[in-house]
Amino acid sequence: MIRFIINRLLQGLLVLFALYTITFFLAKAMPGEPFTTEKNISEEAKAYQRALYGLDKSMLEQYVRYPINIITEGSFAVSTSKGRPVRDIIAQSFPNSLILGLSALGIAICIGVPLGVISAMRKNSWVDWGSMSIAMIGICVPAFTVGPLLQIYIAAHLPGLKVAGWGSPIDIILPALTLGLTTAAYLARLTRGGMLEILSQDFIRTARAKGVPSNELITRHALRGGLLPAIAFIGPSFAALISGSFIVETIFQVPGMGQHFVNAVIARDEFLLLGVALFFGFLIVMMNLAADILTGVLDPRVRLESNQK
Amino acid sequence: MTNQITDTEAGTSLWKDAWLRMRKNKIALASIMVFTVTCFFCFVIAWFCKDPNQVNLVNKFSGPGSEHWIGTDALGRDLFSRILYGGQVSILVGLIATAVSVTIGIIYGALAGFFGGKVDAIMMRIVDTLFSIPFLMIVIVLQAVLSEWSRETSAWIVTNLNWDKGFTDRITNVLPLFFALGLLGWLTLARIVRAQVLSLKEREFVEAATSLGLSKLTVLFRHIIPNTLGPTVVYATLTVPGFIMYEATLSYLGLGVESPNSSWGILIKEGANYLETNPQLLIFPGIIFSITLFALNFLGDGLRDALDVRASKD
Amino acid sequence: MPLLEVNNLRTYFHTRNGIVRAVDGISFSVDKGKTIGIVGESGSGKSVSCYSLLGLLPMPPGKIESGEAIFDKNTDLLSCGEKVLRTVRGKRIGMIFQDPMTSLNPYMRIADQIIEPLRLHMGMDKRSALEKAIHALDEVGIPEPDNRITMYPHEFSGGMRQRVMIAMALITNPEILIADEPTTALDVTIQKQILDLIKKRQKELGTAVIFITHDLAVISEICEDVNIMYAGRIVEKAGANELFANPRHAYTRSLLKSIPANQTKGEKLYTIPGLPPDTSQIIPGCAFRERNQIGDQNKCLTDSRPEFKEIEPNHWAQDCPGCLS
Amino acid sequence: MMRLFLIFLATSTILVMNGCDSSKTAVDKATDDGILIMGNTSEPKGLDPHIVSGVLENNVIRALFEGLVVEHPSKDGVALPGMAEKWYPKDPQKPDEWIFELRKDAQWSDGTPITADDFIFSFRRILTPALASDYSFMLYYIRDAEPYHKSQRTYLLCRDIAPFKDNWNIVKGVDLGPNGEAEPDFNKRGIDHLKTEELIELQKDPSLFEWPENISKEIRTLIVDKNLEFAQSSKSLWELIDFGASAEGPHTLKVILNSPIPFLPEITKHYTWFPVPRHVLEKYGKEKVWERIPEWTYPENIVSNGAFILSSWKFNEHIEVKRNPRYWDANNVGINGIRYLPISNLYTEDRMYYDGQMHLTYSLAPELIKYSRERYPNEVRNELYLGTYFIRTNVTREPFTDPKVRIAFSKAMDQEALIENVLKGGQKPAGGLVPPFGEYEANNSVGFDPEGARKLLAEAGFPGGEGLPDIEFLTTDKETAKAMAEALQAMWKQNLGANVKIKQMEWTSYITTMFEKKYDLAAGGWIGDYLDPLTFLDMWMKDGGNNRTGWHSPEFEVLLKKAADTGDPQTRYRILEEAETLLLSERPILPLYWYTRNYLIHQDLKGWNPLILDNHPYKFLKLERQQKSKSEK
Amino acid sequence: MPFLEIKNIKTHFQKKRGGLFSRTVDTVKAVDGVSIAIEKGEILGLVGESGCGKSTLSRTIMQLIPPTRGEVILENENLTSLNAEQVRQRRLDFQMIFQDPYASLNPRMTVWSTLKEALTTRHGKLNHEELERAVIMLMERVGLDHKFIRKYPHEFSGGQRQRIAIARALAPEPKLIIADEPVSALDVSIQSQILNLLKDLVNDLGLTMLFISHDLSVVRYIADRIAVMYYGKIVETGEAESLMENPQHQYTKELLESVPKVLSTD
Repeated sequence: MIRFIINRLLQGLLVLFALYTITFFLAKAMPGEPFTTEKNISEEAKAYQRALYGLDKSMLEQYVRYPINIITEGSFAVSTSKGRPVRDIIAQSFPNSLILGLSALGIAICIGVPLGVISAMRKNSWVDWGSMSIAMIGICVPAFTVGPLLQIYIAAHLPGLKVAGWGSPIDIILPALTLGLTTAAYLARLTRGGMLEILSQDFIRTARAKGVPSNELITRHALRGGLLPAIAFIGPSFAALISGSFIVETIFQVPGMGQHFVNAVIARDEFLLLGVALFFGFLIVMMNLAADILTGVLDPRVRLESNQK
Repeated sequence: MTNQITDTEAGTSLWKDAWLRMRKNKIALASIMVFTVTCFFCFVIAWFCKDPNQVNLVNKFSGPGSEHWIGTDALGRDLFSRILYGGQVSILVGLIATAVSVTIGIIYGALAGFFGGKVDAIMMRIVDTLFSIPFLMIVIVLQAVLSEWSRETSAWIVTNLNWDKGFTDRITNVLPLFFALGLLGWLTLARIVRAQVLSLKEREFVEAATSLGLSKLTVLFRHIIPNTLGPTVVYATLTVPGFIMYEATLSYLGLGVESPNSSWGILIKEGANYLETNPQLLIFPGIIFSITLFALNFLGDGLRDALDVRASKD
Repeated sequence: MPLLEVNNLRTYFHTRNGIVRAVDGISFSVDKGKTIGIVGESGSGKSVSCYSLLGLLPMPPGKIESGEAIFDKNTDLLSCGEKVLRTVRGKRIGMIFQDPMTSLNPYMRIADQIIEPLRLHMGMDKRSALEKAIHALDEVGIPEPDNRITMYPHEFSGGMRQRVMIAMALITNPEILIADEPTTALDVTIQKQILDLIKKRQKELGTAVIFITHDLAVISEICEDVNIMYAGRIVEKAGANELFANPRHAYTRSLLKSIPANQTKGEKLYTIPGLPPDTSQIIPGCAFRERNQIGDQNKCLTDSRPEFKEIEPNHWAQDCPGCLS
Repeated sequence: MMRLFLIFLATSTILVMNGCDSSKTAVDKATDDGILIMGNTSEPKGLDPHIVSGVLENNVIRALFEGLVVEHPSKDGVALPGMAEKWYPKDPQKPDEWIFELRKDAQWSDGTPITADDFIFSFRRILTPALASDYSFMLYYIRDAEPYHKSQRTYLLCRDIAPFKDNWNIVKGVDLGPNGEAEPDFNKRGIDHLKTEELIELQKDPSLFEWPENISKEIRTLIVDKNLEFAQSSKSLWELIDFGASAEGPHTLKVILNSPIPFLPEITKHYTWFPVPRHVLEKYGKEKVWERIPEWTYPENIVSNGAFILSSWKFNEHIEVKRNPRYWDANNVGINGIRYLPISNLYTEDRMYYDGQMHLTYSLAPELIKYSRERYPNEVRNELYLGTYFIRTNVTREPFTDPKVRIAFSKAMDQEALIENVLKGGQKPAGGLVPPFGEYEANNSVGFDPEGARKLLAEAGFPGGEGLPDIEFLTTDKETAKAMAEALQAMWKQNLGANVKIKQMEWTSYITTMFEKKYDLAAGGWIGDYLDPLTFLDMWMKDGGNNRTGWHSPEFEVLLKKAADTGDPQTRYRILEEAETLLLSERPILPLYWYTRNYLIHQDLKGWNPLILDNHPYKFLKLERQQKSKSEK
Repeated sequence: MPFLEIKNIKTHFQKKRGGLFSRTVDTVKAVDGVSIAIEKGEILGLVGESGCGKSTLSRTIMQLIPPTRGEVILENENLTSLNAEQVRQRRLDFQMIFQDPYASLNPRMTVWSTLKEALTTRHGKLNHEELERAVIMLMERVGLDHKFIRKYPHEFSGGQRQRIAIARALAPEPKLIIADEPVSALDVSIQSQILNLLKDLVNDLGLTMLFISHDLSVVRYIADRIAVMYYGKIVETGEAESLMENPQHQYTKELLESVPKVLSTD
């Protein structure tokens, strides 16, 4: 087990390094530079700005320096567009994204899993049809439509709910709902598929032969196996959820991480970009690992190590 | 419950056979009908409609009427023909990008799963890596690289092949888009296919094929990949809406449909800004979009069932 | 009065390809403490009939068309409804299945699975249930039961899993144990152990056993009464000794003849030609006619299904002139 | 699973209930607390007045800091006393030397008094090249500010020495700074940047540097000697060479300009002229004051001199400022604080306003203007703003090399229809480049004239658009930009028969493409930095950083030079008007409209009057609960 | 010289976790030093319970799993010394029939395409008529009606499926057939059909066969000689009859005892 985790973490390091390399050179390949503005700025001033951020060094030196600084100083450099240490920016925005992402995931699970289970239990009935149609709507309707709809038709009429903003716990509901809806839809479909697969297995018949009532049949016997496909999906999508979403964040005014991916690219803020990309890569690596471990826990047949006694 | 084999020599190719099964699935048939009708409207009827780019600033936001069936948009353009013309782009983008990403995803995932071990570990870590690269950055780099390329290609085709300029421009204009979408869309699919292949390659028929002296790749492509089609088809239909919406984002960034041409994604995205004032600008494209995607989705489900030769057991 | 009496059970499947008459009017009964066997090829309806009794069939497409199954004098299992059935299943009628690899829940520890009937039907608390479960595992011959009970099914070998299944099915001391091909997936050596175990436990607990298999040899080892099923119906029924000594129906005789163990070396094995009939078609006459080589095919009934008759005392068979010897 | 779901439901219900306990909206509460809530589009790049360059940073900085003079709450171009009590040019006829008398009670928010030295320090800081300020050119009016900022050491050292005084025009053209591609180290770095040892070496062998030929030997020697002398003195240039700004006394600031500028007080309203607290910056190290230290602007560290002080700064969430008790005019400050919300989505901002969450929006989405006017007729503002939207033409590319084509394209744009139907914000059709304000007479040579446009195009050799190549119109990814581009595309097609292709790009790519002149037409605009036509006109000089069209004209530059030397405001305006007319007759840019600002303002907010630069002095604002009449909702 | 000679085959699995930095953790000795020789035209029965390594042995002989040690010599050629490509070409000479006819046929390939693929590997590209003739001939050979030619595996019963699998194994005209529990998943009546078929094929086509089963009675019927395998090793070999009548090894005796006896009529 421990060896497996160490092994995967080492692989994760390689992933991060590859990610760093690609992001670094892609960032350099983008047209323009961090100090491109419409303002009339002299070349001298730009040269000083470049020197300020070490961007006047050779490409190779820049490429090597960044990871070295991370390791030796824990520094992710200073954002060129926000004038702040990238570490601070991530440290401030990630908790918000985390809360939002967790809530979105919670909502997605609370909606998606029951929907999937119910439609699997009533396969090919109108309940199944209805649930899956709702799921399809969740997949079809993009966040930039759902968000304003919720703002105009829910938030504006429900006292207590705000159209946008961040601060009190109640502010999480609408953005989390918007963010979680698509995930819920995918989860519903995956859960349905997984449950149908499991419900057709022999051991379900065994359980029924033991006189297990149907709700327990679902919760005790079927759910664990039936959720496996959904869990495999949750891993990466969870990473995506807690890394934030540009659209949801801008619609609901959430101070999260997702907007940095967009804003940093548009501002050519390569340090912020590298910072958030590496952080996101780290999340992906951890989430995939967590999903694999969780699958191992839920499915005892998948063993992480062979001499596990 | 084995069937008595009937005397008819039914069944031919995999796809023909799938079609025979599909014909029994009423929902799938209805979906095909809906989708065909949508395509017919977008690709045929559209030519007989009003010019979708005819700006008439005076007549903006007009309601449904005899002149403009479902009204006009913010610049007074006929919404109906804009939806139809937009559909051309969106349907093509949805289908082609899906096809491209499915092809890459299947091959990549299958190779990773099939060879397993270190190859698999490396290939999957590459997927992890690509997963984390900011999407927008790739788009901007692609735009810088490809827009020049597409302009040159267009010019080359016009001078050397004597194609119609407007048409060529429209085609070469969206090519980078397909490229971008295909490049980014296959990651999840590769994971799904890989998982499938991992379990399929342990099956005895794979050993049987190997014993026949088939090469590894033949075994992979002839015996393993066709058996991953079911889940692949379902997932693929789920990705179509995503691609269509991506297209809208990409168009804003300069890849993809060139103004004033439009697409469903763009129409919906712009329509969402008129929620308070002119909701029909969102509602009409939204309805068409949803109906088409519903049809595609049920078609996907039907196709999965039809492709699953075992489903007709009992 | 027998413990369970099944009369004229019909179970049909309504599929896309028509109505499959999986079980087409069978009757049998089980007495307390006795073992009856149901033998037949795959598709003959032997398993379906037992699943029908406990309401384990997927419905739809399955549907019980007619019949009754009187359990313990007053409960008709076929009409009593899911609620009553649930108090019978796993408590008064236990069941074990063919494939111990797939019939145990791979996601649950053995302990959780085995105490489930106790928890559900006896209302036992977890600790005493666990104690009893360990004891039950011990009784079916699982070494170190207190240790192994915390494991998952995949950590057990096939034979061990089937032992667990038996322990689980018998833990509530049911009056009937239905064993659906319990040894088919096992090696011969293991098969013997399992058969011995079932016999032993049956003797100890006084449980009646309905034993379903396609293997005549197995039946001959364990059963007192044997029912031979073919195409959804019982074609012959007698005490085991009687049946093997004096098989009357052509199908029974063909089956016996095709067992390799009964074959003298070097001779060609006897083979029943063809395939079982398609039960989605209505069979007008004797269902075995097509494949009947041992009797006289030409004499088989073609216009009406042969009647099931007591042709000798306690020896019943389908009365088809072409099939009966 | 069910249980989990129920818990979730219960929690959310409780949360909703808690939110309901008051019928007051956020705005009502804020009004009662005297807190102004306003939209501010985005997270600022920082709050250091010397580093930032944007409007949204300006909005916060104006609350925290105060310059020499402050804006009048309702009149454009009028200065009220700020840090300076009195200000006047020494010679009103030739206003190239100004005196600012600072108030004696002015102090930083930590109690430290503010003196003329603070200003001198601040000017020097923003002009320090290593600080790399975006906006230092706002101080170039001060004598020697530009050479200081551009590190023209040689110039500063030698400008008063005899041989140079005469020959300076020759020497001035010589780049003594970094010398591009040249290989030897001396050339690469330039004489202005050489260190002591290098100068010694150069003194020994002056040929190490590739001198321009028109510089005589003795001058070469002199330059090297002066530089070496300076390098060895280990003093800073500021100490050795006098600079246009100086402290005549602790509370008297003298500013000498390059040329007479009657509107200097207007310029000093800009935040680049604001003082920053030296004593606070020095906490991070004596030498660090010349560098970028973002930390000093963090809430726990910042010290400022404005009506407000920073109280909370949550990244991407809000910035809050509160009353500064040590502000000299604290008694007259009308509100207790301001909360800035960085709302980048304009629809969200407007919806938040409708929902009663803010007093003031940064903008109003075009789609929502009509809707807002119907629902909130008294809360929609539409004001002229010192900005012009125009389209650049690339005069280095066919067909826009021909002014006739440029003017034809300009005349083919139906400005009124565009404003009426696409922009909807009551913008003014631009008659020229400089928006109308004060005494300056706006041009009116630009206008919609399809007939004239076609005629001109025909004259240029493209009758009916025939022969015109495909034209690429570069624009940004903003949604109004797209609609406008599509409308213009249709107009050019209809009125000229021109095939225009729209190329949308995200901001940096757009800027880069424009700078690289890889466009035919490019959407653009300019917001004035200060209240003078020059802010619109000087960018079209040959080397203007924002010219980007490839157009230049010696006559135009002569006129600008002439204006710069003119002290009389009226005469000066006439010269500038002439320059604008000249520019428009060539039409390298096609003016489209003059900006207006559309925004929503809550009735509770008083004292927010239209100002063309939109720099509202916060201290004059007041918040009073307004009983809403029933009919309004 | 025997037709097929297996010399001291050892197949050990090193259970390890996949990954870039993984190390060996555990060794399972599935086949642990097995030597068998089969004469041409002979049927050798290999008996043993599940998990004793008989399937691993068959796959090792088939070159599907590389042996840890030992040689497989087919007609004087050491298969283990060949490279992958040579093995691939040699494969046609030895074919395998698997236990589970449900799993060993590609569910997406019709009988036609399954057999076509098997035929073309030996004969290269054939024209349609030749192919059709060959396919029909194969189907008849294994007792399948050629009208089923376009059907999918799931449309057949277990016995028919096993026939298809046999037809596929025969298609490349192999010399050696390894049948790994070919009848244990089948009903008794079908079992006998398949056993007869296999026996006929061996006789008619002059094949050599390794017949693997856990059921002694089946092996006794079909095999000329029997080898008993136990925990990765061969514990006893002998002529079928003599081994059945006079088992030497304890395990063989146990196996014999376990076979349920049917009270027979004749």
